[in-house]
Amino acid sequence: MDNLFLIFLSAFLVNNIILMRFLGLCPFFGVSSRMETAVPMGMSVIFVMTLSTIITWFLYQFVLVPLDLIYLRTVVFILVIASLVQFLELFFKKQIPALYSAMGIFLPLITTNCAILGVAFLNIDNNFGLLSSLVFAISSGLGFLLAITLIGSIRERLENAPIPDSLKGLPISFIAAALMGLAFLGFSGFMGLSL
Amino acid sequence: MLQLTPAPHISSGTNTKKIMYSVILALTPALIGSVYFFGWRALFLTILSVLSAEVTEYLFQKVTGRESRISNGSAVITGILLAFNISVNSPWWLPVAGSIFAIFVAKQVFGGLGYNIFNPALAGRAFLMASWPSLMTGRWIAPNSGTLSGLSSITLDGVTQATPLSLLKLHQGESVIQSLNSPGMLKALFFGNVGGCIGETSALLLLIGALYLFIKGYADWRISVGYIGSIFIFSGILYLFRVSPVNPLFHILAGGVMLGGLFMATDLVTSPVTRKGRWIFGFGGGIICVLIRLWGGYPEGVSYSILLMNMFVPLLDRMAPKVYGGLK
Amino acid sequence: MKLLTFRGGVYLKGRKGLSKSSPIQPIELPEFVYLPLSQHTGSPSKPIIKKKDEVKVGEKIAESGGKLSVPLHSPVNGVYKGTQLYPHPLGGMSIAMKIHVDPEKTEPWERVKREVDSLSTDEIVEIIKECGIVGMGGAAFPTFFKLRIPPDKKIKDLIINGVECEPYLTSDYRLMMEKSDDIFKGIDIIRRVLKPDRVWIATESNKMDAADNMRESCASYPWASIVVLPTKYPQGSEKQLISAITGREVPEGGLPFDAGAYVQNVGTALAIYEAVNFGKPLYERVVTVTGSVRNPSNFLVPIGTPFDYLIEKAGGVVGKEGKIINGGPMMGIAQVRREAPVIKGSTGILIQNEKEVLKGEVGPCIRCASCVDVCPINLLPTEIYKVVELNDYERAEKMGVLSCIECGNCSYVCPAGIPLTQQFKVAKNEIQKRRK
Amino acid sequence: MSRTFIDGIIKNNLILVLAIGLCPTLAVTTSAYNGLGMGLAATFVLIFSNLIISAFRNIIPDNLRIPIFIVIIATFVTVVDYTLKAYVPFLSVQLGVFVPLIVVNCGILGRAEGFAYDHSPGYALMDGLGIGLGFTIILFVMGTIREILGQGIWLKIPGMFSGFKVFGEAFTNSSVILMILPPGGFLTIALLMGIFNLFRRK
Repeated sequence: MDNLFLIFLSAFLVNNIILMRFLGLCPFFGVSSRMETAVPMGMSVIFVMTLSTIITWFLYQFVLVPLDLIYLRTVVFILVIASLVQFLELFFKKQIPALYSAMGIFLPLITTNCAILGVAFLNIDNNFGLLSSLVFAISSGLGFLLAITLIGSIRERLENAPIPDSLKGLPISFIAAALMGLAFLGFSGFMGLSL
Repeated sequence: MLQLTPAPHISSGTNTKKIMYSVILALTPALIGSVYFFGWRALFLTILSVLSAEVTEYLFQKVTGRESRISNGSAVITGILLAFNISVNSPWWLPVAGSIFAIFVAKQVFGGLGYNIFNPALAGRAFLMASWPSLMTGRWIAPNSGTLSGLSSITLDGVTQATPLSLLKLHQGESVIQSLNSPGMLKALFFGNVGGCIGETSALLLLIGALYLFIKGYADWRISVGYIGSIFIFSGILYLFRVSPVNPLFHILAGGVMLGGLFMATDLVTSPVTRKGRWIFGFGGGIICVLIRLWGGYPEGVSYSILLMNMFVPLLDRMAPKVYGGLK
Repeated sequence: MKLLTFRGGVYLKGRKGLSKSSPIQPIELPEFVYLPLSQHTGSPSKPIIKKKDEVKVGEKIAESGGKLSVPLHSPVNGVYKGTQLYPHPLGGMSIAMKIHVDPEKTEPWERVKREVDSLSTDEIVEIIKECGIVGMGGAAFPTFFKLRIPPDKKIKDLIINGVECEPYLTSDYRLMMEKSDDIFKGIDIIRRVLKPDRVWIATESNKMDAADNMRESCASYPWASIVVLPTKYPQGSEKQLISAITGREVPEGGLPFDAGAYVQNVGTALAIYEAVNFGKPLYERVVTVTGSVRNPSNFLVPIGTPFDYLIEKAGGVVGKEGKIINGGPMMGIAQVRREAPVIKGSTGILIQNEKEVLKGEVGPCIRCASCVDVCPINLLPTEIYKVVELNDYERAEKMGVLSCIECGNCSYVCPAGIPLTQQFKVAKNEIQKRRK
Repeated sequence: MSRTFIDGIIKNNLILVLAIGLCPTLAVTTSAYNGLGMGLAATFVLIFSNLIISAFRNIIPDNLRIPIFIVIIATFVTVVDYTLKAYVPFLSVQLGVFVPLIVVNCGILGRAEGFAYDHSPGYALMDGLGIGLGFTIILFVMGTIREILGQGIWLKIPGMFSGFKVFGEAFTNSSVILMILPPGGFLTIALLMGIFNLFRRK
């Protein structure tokens, strides 16, 4: 599976990272109650996901594999991602305050966003080359942005809906996500891509 | 005692109930047609579907202690539309399950009428598609060609026949494609004398109903024109470039394009409120529909295309038109 | 030819037939008249007479109370009874001057004879101020103030508003039928003050005979043209009228002169004529009393006459009394007390019997977007309503709620019966309050 | 100490109350067996990381604690990952990437930081057990609901047991497939959370 277009379609729509793969749900539901937070979160994820994919891919192919240390990948990857996020936070704060104010509060949350680590793992599990990994990371990130933007706007519209009390908040967001997933099922089988 | 409600002191006289019952009336020609083409079982399944929808709505409102609004007719529309989206050859419990899902999961938990994000009937159909794909796509029968013989029996027999769209998906060679492009096929599609879901086959009867709604102003023609028009244009371009084997007329007449484009995309609650938004909504849905039909995993893309566009409605509603005099 | 109209709007049943053919008739004087000190936009007037003073028709009884304010004149001959709290037709109670009418004394106001052509614009504006003239289409904005255009603004279009788009009301219509020559003389005075490029007299297609009548008078005024607009509500609103005729829009927070336009009601033009030519202060006006009354009529009414007295004069209520509305059915204000008085801005009194009063049942919004289609300001009422319901006034302001002209169209068409207009009024008040 | 245990199951329930660790909860609960497997794997990591962190809490430098926690957790995750691969390869494939992803389950790091770091090993153990059990129960219940509705069977263990046909043969043949598809996961957790909220309010 090295057709870049198919990788894009699969990661962006057919196997949408949130709605179909269930990666990154905590930030997805955590910060999507308003559009003002949902969109920057999505942007931050794309950014970090792409960077971390490049770093982990090189680390894996040129350090872990040659040294026969594959079993250390979990430890190494999570440390790399955690320090990358730390570094970005400091870097933005000092150098690009505008970006910091846009993404700043979301960066720490991203460390524990399993979508980032998950994509790093999936790249390896799928034996992706660097280019495929990059496309996969960016399109997964875009898929995240799409899903979080949509749910953000939907949740804003539900703000004054007379939803039964016990379903208010997270449960109704889950149901909305379920129906979004139902709609996304329309893409399954698209150009032969399956779930 | 003088009464003190705020201005304005007169109203246009239109109310929710009137709108809903007009939609039901507009669906009636297609319902009658379905009985004519597929026999009494079409009516039986529709009634079952409507009853399940109404009962679900009633029970939900009862259990959650809300004011009962079942008489406003919105659940009836959902019931009819859901039944219109299944084969006449379906087991009786299929429309029941679909309607319960539609009303409960897609509508009532969101706060009921006016607050649902997705068209309930379409969500119900997508639920059925995901859960019982073989019942939803593999059980087509040929219409009784208006011999009225179907009227007497509520049976599951009948000549099984693939729908024109499934023939297209199967791609069974040049002769099949030729027959799909033939004027005879287009005529059959226009009048409804083909296999398919209960209420979707007759473009003519659906158009009659929709025209009534357009004139009444209870459905926006912009959505329908945007949706059906974009399918026509997009599939037409693909036909010219020989990407699509069938002509654009086939595309807009076959399957659920008329039912979806005229009645489900125009659902007031789940479509955008601005004119610009409505054009985009219709246009986007049409493109997605053609993409799914030609490249997707399903023969038909109408219901998914509209559901997918439903998701974008809250975003489209943010595109406010320019306010008079501009805003500071 | 381009259709002259504005965006949005609704086609309403005019219902003007009820009172259309009733000529303007003077009424017998009531026993008392009540003159609220606040009859216009701006600060209230200040009484200048003492209790038990005798007053004459047209005599100044209260002076202008500030920069944006006008004096008040007695509409009758009688005795001043002092001030008291009295129902105000725009809601609530306010301080009003009470005058006991002396039915014996019938002499009219003292006419002065002026050489109008020799007056300077400043003198004209001063006379208009001293005669207490305000916009008579309902807004009651002091006319002298409106006439003072900043020197850097140029009025291209002077529009005389004879649209009267509110259903039922016929006072402007009757004026155009009966006083067209005098109205034109008033317009001429306004024209002398503003020096516009063009003068338009605007009316709607449901008042063709009035338009014809005006056109006859217009023959001697080559600078003016009559425009008959397609009947649509709220065409009589300044902003809508300006964009219908000139195609220009008044910028948000701006005034008509920012769009190079100036709008004045026909009734005000007439009042200006009478004030400038004869020194007649604004103490009486034409009021349509209509709806569920036995004889719907157009009366020439002294300011301060209680509504119930006028309803009696129109033959009383048909059926069980439901609502008494100051103004038309779209923007008028339902009265708490039937004895509220006519003020300078009262265009009509509409009576609804019990059966005509709306039930006020509210259902959930079904997003039909009728409100979006009819909004003349291009707002998204259904979306704004949602954020107002959440008390999120900041967002409501961003969505343009302050531009709302409260025409009532959204509420009128809403199939769910949601009181959109009312909510926007509340939101606007709230936003203004927070600004202070 | 038993209080800590009970709190871990109910008051601090990772999913229903704190809504953390949602990804594996939704992704792997297509069957009761998978849910149970995932729950136990996470519980193992929780207990041991809690224990170790608690035991060494006095020598872990404050400013370096987070990376150290992560390394400890990641170590146990790797142990679990390889153990599953070796002994229950089929389950390991089913759980896929979600086993190594236990490392970013904010619940585990959260307990390390919020509980184990300032409690004695005994309490930390009970907390790990309680939280782990609460997590496992939910995953098992979710798996049960989705498996029964979605496949018409219960407790199927690949290669060992073909599962109970709870509602009979006819239902098994026309089960609600949606429930084992991704949207079914969202629906099930919404349902559980709704019911939980209903009782919590009372």
